[in-house]
Amino acid sequence: MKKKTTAKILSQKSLAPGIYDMWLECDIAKDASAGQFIGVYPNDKSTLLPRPISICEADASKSALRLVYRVAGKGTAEFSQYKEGDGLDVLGVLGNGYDLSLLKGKRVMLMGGGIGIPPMLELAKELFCQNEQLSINEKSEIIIVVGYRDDKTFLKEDLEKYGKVYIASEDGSVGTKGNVMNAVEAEEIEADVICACGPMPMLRAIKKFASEKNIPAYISLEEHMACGVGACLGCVVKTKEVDHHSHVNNARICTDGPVFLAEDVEI
Amino acid sequence: MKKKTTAKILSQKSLAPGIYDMWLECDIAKDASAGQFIGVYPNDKSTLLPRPISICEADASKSALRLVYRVAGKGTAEFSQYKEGDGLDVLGVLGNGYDLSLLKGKRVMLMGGGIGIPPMLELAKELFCQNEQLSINEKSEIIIVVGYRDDKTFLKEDLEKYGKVYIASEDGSVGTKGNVMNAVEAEEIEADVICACGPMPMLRAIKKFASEKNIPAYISLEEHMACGVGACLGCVVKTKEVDHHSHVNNARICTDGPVFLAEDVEI
Amino acid sequence: MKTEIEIAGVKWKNPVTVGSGTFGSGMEYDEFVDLNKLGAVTSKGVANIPWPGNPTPRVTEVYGGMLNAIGLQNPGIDVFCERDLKFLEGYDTNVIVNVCGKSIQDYVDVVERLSDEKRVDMLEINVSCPNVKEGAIAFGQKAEALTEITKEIKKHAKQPIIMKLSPNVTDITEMAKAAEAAGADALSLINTITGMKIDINKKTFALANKTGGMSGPAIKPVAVRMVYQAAQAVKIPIIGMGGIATAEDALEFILAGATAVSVGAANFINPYATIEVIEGIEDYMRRNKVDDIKDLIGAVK
Amino acid sequence: MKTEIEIAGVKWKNPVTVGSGTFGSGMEYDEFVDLNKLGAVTSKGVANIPWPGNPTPRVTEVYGGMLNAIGLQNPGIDVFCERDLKFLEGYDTNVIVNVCGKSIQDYVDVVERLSDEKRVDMLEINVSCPNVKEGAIAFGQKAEALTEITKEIKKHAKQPIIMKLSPNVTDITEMAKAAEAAGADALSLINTITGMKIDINKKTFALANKTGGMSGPAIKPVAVRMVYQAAQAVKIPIIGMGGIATAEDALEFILAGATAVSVGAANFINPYATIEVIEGIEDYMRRNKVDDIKDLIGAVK
Repeated sequence: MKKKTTAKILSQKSLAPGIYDMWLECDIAKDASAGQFIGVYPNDKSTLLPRPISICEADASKSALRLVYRVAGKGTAEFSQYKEGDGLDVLGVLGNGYDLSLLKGKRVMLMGGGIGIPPMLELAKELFCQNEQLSINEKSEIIIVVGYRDDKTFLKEDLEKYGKVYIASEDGSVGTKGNVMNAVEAEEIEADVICACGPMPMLRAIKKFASEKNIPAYISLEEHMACGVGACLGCVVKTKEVDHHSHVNNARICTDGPVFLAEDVEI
Repeated sequence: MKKKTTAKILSQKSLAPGIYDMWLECDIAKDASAGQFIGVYPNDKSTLLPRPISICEADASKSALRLVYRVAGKGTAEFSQYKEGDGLDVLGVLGNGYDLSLLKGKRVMLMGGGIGIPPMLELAKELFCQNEQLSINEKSEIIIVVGYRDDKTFLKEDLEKYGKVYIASEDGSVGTKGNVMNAVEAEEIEADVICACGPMPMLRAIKKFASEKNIPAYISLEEHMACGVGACLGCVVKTKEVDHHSHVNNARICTDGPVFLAEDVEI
Repeated sequence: MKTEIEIAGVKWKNPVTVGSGTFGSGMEYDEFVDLNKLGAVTSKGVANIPWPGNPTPRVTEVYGGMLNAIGLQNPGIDVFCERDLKFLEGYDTNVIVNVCGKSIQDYVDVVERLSDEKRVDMLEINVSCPNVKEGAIAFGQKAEALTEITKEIKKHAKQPIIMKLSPNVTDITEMAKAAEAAGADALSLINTITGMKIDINKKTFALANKTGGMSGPAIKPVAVRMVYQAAQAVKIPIIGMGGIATAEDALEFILAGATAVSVGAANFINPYATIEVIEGIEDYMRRNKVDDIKDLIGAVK
Repeated sequence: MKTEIEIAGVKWKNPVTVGSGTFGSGMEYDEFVDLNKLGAVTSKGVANIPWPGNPTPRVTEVYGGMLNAIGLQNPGIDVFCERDLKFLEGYDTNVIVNVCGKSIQDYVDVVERLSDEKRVDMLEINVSCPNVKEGAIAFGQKAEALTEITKEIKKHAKQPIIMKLSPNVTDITEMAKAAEAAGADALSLINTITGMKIDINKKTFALANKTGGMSGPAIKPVAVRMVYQAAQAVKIPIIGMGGIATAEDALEFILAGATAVSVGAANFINPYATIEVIEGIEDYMRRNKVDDIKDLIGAVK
């Protein structure tokens, strides 16, 4: 069940310039899975709306959530100032994540670009854990392709625990020069299914790539949000088919997504 | 020179329910004297205007100001949460205080009611120190009359260092039952001049008393303020004579006051 | 202690409802609050046919509030009746359906379609959405147009009608009086105030629609003023709204003359806001020994 | 890097002035900021005779801003010329005198009295103060009245006239066009938005005047929208204001179409706000390689 609650910050550190890594203690952690997000409320009374931040890791046993986020405005700048022991109001868990059952026995390519990388960690971990429970031919093969601006390859070591990691960097300082698609091409990576999160141009390229290869791509979308729970209709995406809720080809990213099958949405 | 600056909180404690005692380190302390005030800015971005708070003590040698204030709204509630080491933006020093030269050789009655008591402490201290420099017949006699709600007689011990203290309490638990005027009557206190700060009904009673006794009363007024520096004309008081600034019998409490000769203002 | 109020013959258990468009039809907030506790649920605007709304970005944050330009996206009255009204059947609260349209006939179509729906207790007529270009807002900004549409809807409506007024007018009392004279059973105000935000780095508008309707605590003083002015000008009841986030905010509107209040954008900031407002009003009444909330309506001196 | 702008033939070293009534005539802020650095100092409103203003409380805080109902207290034009203009003589900045009145003749008296004052560079005509009951606001809320007073003042004014518009109107473009057609040299907007606050514990109005003009960051989106709409509607330059506290705020107005901007209530919150806005605009221009600030005016796409 969704709720608004006060989380306690267990730790926070900077992973790269402008990128922060925060662990929160909150009981909603037990409901969290890969691809979902929470709303985080600034305390600054001039900035009232919750900030949607994707879940980088969820640890149900410790009631803990890990958020890795970029400082992009006043809200995230405020969050980055908090320290162990501080409280922070959160709303969650929100949205529908990746459906792991669809990935069984597949060669799964996880693609993350920039601040789209963090949700790929929870997904890689969940796939890895799912594999433990599965027979050999039901296991997923986990291939991870991540794109950075430069050599500040945050979360790389965490990702390597769960699969083979390929890297692209915009300035060419690490891995393939360019973006994740350049890395796929250079490394000749093949996959049966793609799970991706990142900036819109990357998602568009992935949609095109998946369509050409005739494989499914599950992509996580972003949009300005207000309520986060599907009421305000602020964060919609055009859909190919009339969706069950809006009846006007406008799916709600916060509630019907944020993860969509690429071919279902017009981006 | 007035300025806006960030003060460091040296200490804060509660003196009575809802009454807080805060020492601030800030370089404007050296300019502060009895009857003046500073503007204190909340950090809460929904409450933007500085809160006028009177100076309870100023210690130029330590660049320290003491504020004793009552929690009356969101701003003061916020201030009361701060602890040693926290920063707080202040604007000051503001207003004109009590003119000590007018009190030389006089039997001075300092009257404070409720949260009007704190400025009487700095005034008592300054009079006491002025006495040290003066010949016997130029010294002021310091009589202090303070009115509380109940037996939470905050600042009483501090005041006793500088003069004889008479107490009134609304519930009669300490001193004379009633207000400061009841105490003056009960104790048959005589004075040559009055300096007072407190709620409007008390100031009105003092104005009347002083007029009957034909003695001067210097009273410190309060009003809703915006700028604190005399620009916005928010905090005016009707004056008997046309004042030099407004030319319409409206003196600015923040700048022309807050201390006025009672007979000059219509309250 | 009585918190019941009555508007146009409809009894509310308490004076608290929600701003249209901030609460869906209650479904999305059902897991946060018990809808049975609300005085009324006010639905998102519904038109005779499905509306796609505006392109994104549709929402953006501003100091103490937000701008929205959803453009009244809605699934149309048929889906609304089948799905939303059916969902609300199980709840013991009033249902106010917010009706939108681009022409008088659009509104009349919806109002007639709802006339036999037992679950609908009141109709709120949205003539003041600033984000739809086709002219609906004109009904809310010109007294003659407001008179005409109010009269026409009143002819066809089986339920009491609440005219929702725009704050983007020179004189709210003129609009309030026009609606009252044309037969409105109640008024609700204010709708959002038209605003704009510019991204100085991209040199673009923050919203695809350029302008959006402003809501949130920042607009409360304007809303309280207009509710007070309208309450002085008309005799029909007023549902006050605009920046209500707490019971204290709600009480300001009631003292200004509102019979009921709506919690709007505050739902996005605190999904429990409605219930907290209801409980806070009760606390205030208890503390101040107010036996009947009616004694507070318009009680400012 | 050029920050100079020109309005009606008057050159400003930069586009930043102050909102009338928030800065006195500069005297009170002289110890915080170097007045020589401002594009212009805009005085508090001055009438033909001294005005006592409204009773207190005259100011109160609201979410993200404040309400004021000073009621244009001023010492009258004679004292103003002798004291305020004399004070400003020593400064290298433009002087804009804000003129108020209760009748057209009142305004004309002040304008004529100032016609030979060399220290006065421009006149701002306040037809939009919401806190004076005598009708001045009517000039700012009815296009015909605005046309009449603008024409009459233009006949007598030696300096360029800036008409200061009220936001409390249905259509700001109608007012902007009326002022332009009647001969206004420039416009300034927005004046404050009429608001109200109620003390729920005392059940009284927070201001003695009941209503007050709202200013502060909370009103910025409404102001930006109106400046954009006005800039689309007229060719004369616009001085934009309403909630400007930072350079980022000022740049929003400039991109929306303002040639200059005023820092208003922000002076009360941060007495250094004007200088910080000027320096922040320069920083932005440097960072974004903008050689001439004129390239930013109305540049939103």
